[in-house]
Amino acid sequence: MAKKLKGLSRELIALRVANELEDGTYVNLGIGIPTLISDWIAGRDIILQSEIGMLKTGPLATGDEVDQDLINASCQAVTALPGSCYFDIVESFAMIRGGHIDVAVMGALQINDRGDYAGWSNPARGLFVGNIGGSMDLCAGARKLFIAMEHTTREGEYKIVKKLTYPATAIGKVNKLFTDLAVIDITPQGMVLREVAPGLTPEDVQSVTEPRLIISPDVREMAL
Amino acid sequence: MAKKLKGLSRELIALRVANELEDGTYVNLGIGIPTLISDWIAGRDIILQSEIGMLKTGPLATGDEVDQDLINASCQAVTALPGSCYFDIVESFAMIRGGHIDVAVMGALQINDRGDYAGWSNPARGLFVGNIGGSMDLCAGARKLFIAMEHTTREGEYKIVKKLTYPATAIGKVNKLFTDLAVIDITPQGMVLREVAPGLTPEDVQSVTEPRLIISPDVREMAL
Amino acid sequence: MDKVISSVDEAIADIPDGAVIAIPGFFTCGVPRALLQALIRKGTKNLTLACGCGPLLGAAEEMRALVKNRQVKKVIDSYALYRSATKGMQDPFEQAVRAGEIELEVYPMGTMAEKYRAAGAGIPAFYTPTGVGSVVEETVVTNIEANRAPKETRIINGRKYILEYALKPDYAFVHALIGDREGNLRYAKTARNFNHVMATAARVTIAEVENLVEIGELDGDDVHTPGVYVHRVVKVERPRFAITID
Amino acid sequence: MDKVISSVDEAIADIPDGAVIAIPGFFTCGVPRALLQALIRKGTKNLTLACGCGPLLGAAEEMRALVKNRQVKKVIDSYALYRSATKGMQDPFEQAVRAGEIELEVYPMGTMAEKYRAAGAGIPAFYTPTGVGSVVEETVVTNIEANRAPKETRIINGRKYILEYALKPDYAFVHALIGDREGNLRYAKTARNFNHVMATAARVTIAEVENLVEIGELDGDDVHTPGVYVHRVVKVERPRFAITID
Repeated sequence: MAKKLKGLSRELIALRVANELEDGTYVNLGIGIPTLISDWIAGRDIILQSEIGMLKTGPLATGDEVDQDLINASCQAVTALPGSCYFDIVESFAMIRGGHIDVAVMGALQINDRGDYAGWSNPARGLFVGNIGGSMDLCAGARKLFIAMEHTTREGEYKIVKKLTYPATAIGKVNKLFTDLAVIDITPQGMVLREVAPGLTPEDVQSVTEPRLIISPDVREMAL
Repeated sequence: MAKKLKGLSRELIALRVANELEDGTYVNLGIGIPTLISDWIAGRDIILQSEIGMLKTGPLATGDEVDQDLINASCQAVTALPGSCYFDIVESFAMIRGGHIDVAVMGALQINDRGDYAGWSNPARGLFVGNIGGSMDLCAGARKLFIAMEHTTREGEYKIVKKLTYPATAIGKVNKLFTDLAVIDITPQGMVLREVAPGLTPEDVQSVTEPRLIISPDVREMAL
Repeated sequence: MDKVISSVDEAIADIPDGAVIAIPGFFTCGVPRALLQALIRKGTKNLTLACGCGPLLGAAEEMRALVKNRQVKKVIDSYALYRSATKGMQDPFEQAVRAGEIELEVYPMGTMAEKYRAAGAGIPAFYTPTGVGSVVEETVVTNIEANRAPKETRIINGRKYILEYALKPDYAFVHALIGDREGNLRYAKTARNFNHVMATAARVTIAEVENLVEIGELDGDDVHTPGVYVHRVVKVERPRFAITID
Repeated sequence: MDKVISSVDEAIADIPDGAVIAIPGFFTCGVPRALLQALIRKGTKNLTLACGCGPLLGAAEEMRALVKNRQVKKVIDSYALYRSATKGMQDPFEQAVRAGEIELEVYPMGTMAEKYRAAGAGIPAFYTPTGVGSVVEETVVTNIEANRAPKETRIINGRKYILEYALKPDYAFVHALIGDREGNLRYAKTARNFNHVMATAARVTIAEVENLVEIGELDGDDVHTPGVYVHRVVKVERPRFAITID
C-alpha cells in the first residue's frame, strides 16, 4: 500500500485530543502534535507538567516575555501562570514515573494493535543510539498514554502496523490513538475504531491501517 | 571485673572530641555526650548537620528563642545561625548515607576492637524492636565515625568488649573512641591507646578494657 | 483546581478501616495533629500508621487515644518507643507492643525515608548500605515473630547492601505552614522533615495548613511540595507542642 | 567556610585528564557555560561528560570546540543529538560518534536523573520500570559495540523492572542564580533541572553563580542546594543563550 487520505490538520488532531482531556487533571505533552494541544486547553482546569521541572506551564512566551530561565521540554520559551511552580529533575521524574501524571500525550513513528509504540529512534538515521529524552519514563509512569500522530507517513506508508520495525519506546502502554483520520482505542481485543474524520468511512481508515480494526458498533464522526 | 576509675566529666569528653574535629568540616552529633560537643565548637568553622533536616544548627534555644518548628534530632529547641538551611528528610539522609558528612560522633553501649559497636537497643528492655533512628545511616555514610562514651558502665562493667552482647549498630565502622579515661584509635591491628586521662596509666585503662590494647609508643595525657 | 475541604473531619471522611496512613513529623515537629484528632473522632479501626521518626511520641495524647480506642493494628517507624525504659513500661503503646496487640516494625530512619521516596517515585526497590551487619540485615525487624522475614543482600563493587522495598501508604496526612488552593505547600524550618516525601508516596494526600493562600501567592521557586502530590487541603489552627518526648 | 574562588580557571585548575564531569542543563537552560569555556581553555583531555538532557546541544559552540580539540572521550546523556538527521550529519559531535571516536551512552532521562540521585544518596543500584520492552532493557545503549552489556531485570509484584546503577562523576559543574560563600545555592525557574542532583552526585562540585551573596542572605527555607554539596563557588556573568537547539 502507499496511499494517503485527506484528514484533519495537525491543529485539529490536537483539538480532538484536547476534547478528550478531563478537567482537574495533570497532563504532560510530548514534542510534535501534542505540543499544539496547549493552545486548545488555555483557560481550562488542566495543569501541564513539563519534564524540565515545571508544573502549570503557561503559553509560549513572545517578545519581552521571553526568559532564558523558563523553557519547556521542547526548548521553547514559555510563560508562567498563577500557581506555576518549579522543581528539580529528580522530582520531575518522580512525578512522572511515580504515577502522578494523569495523561501523557506523545507523538509516534509506529504503533501496533497491542499498544506497543516506537518513537525515539528512526533506524534510517543509522545510529544504534538516539534521543530517548523523557519518553520512556512517561510511558512507564503516566496513568494513561495517548498517541497523537499522522495516520500514515508523508509517503502514505503504514504507521499503524502489525509489527514494529522501529525500536520500541514502550510495550503495551498506549490507551488511545488520535490521528488525522481516526480515534482508536487500544483494548485487550485489539484496536477499536471509535471515530472517523469527516467524510471518511471505517473502510477508508482500515485501508490505511495494517492491523485489522474492530469497528465499534457506535462508530461516529470525530467530535471536534 | 567490676571496677570504676575516676576520669573526665562528660563535658570534658565532649571537649576532647571537639579538639579532634577539624575546621572546615561538616559534623553530625548523636544523642548523649556527642550533643555536648556543640557547646565547645561554638564560633568555630564547623557546620553541624542535624538528621531532622538542618545544616548549620545553632546553640540550644532559650526563652523567646524557642520555636516549635526548629528542633534538633534529639528533640531540643535550637537556634539558627546565619547561613543555616533546611531540607526534607530524604535530602538529609542522602547527605548522611551519600558520604557528605565528614564526621559523625555517636554514643555507644558497647564497642569491640574491630570497630563494631552497639547502641540502638538494650536487650535488658526485653524487646526485639527498638529505636534505630538515624544511627545506622550515620554509620553507613559518615566519612569518619567517632564514639564518645563512658569507658565502663555505671557499675564498672566493661563497655569495651571482646564480643558484643548487645545488638550491633554497625560492623567495623568506628575510627576513634573517646571515653572519660582514654582516646583509642581503631586500626586493622586492633585498638591503639593514644591518650590517657590525667593521672592514669595505660595499665589503668587496660584494667577496665576487655580486649588487649596496643599501647602507642607516644601515648600521652589527653589533650584538653 | 480547588482542593480545599472545609474541615479535617470531612477531609478524612472516606478513610476506611484497615487503611495504611503515613504520619510525618519528627518527634514534636511537623506532626499533622488536627488530622490525627479527626481520625480519633472518626474511630477508624485496624489502622497501620506509617511513620518516620516518632511523631506519635510527639503527639502522645493522640497516640494514647488511638491505642485506648484500639484503632491501631500496626506502626512502622525508626523511633517509636520512649528512650527511657521506665517510661516505656508505663506507656500504653509499648504495653500493646509487648502484648503483641499492636505490631511495631522498625527500620533505620534513612531507609524509612527512602522507602517512601521510592513509593512516590515509582521505584519498587533499592539497595542500601544502611543496617549491614545488624539485625536489620537479617530480617524485617518486628515484635510479631511470625512476620519476621529474611532480607536479601547483594555485593556491589565489593560492598554489601540490603535490598529494601518501596512503602506505599493509602493516605498521607501532612502538616504545612502555607498551602494554596491547588495544594502547593511550603513548610517551616525543621517541620518539613517527612512531610514532603510522604505527600509524594501516598495514593491520597491530605494536607492540613496553618495558612491557606490563594493560587499565585506562593512564588514558584519557593514551593516545597508541588500541588500534583496533594489531593485535599484543609485550614487548621497552628498546633501547640511542648518540645519534649521525655 | 568560604568556598569562593576568584575565577573559573582557578576553580577547575585541578581537573585531570580522564575526569568524569557532570554537566547539568536542559538544552539551553541552566548550562554552566563559563565553566565549560574554562575547560576548553585548560585543554583537559580524555573527558567523560555526564549530562542529562542535551546541555551540549544548548552550549553548541562550546561542544564544537571540545570536539575540535579532541578533549572528549565519552558523553552520557538522554538527548545528545540534533532532532534533525540532516543537521546531525553536519554536526562534528555526531560525526565523531558515527566514527566511533567519541562514545555516546544513552539512558531514559528519568533513569539519568535517578543514577545521579543514587550516587549522591549512597544508593548503589535501584530498580526502575522505565525502558522495559525497549532496547534499554536489553543492553547498555552505546555506539561502541564492545561496551554494550546486558542488563539485569527482575519481576517485583508482577511487574518487570530494570536494575540500574549509580553514576558518580568526579566533578560537577553547576550553574545557579544565587550562591552564598558557603555554597548554598538557589536556581531560577526551569534552570534548576539537573543542577541540584549533579551537585549531590559528584566528588567535587564547582558552582558558577550569577549572584554571589554573603552568608545569611539566603533564607534557610529558600535554599535549593545546601552548601554541604558544594566545594567551590565562583561568580560569573549571566550567560546569554539563544533558546533553540534546531
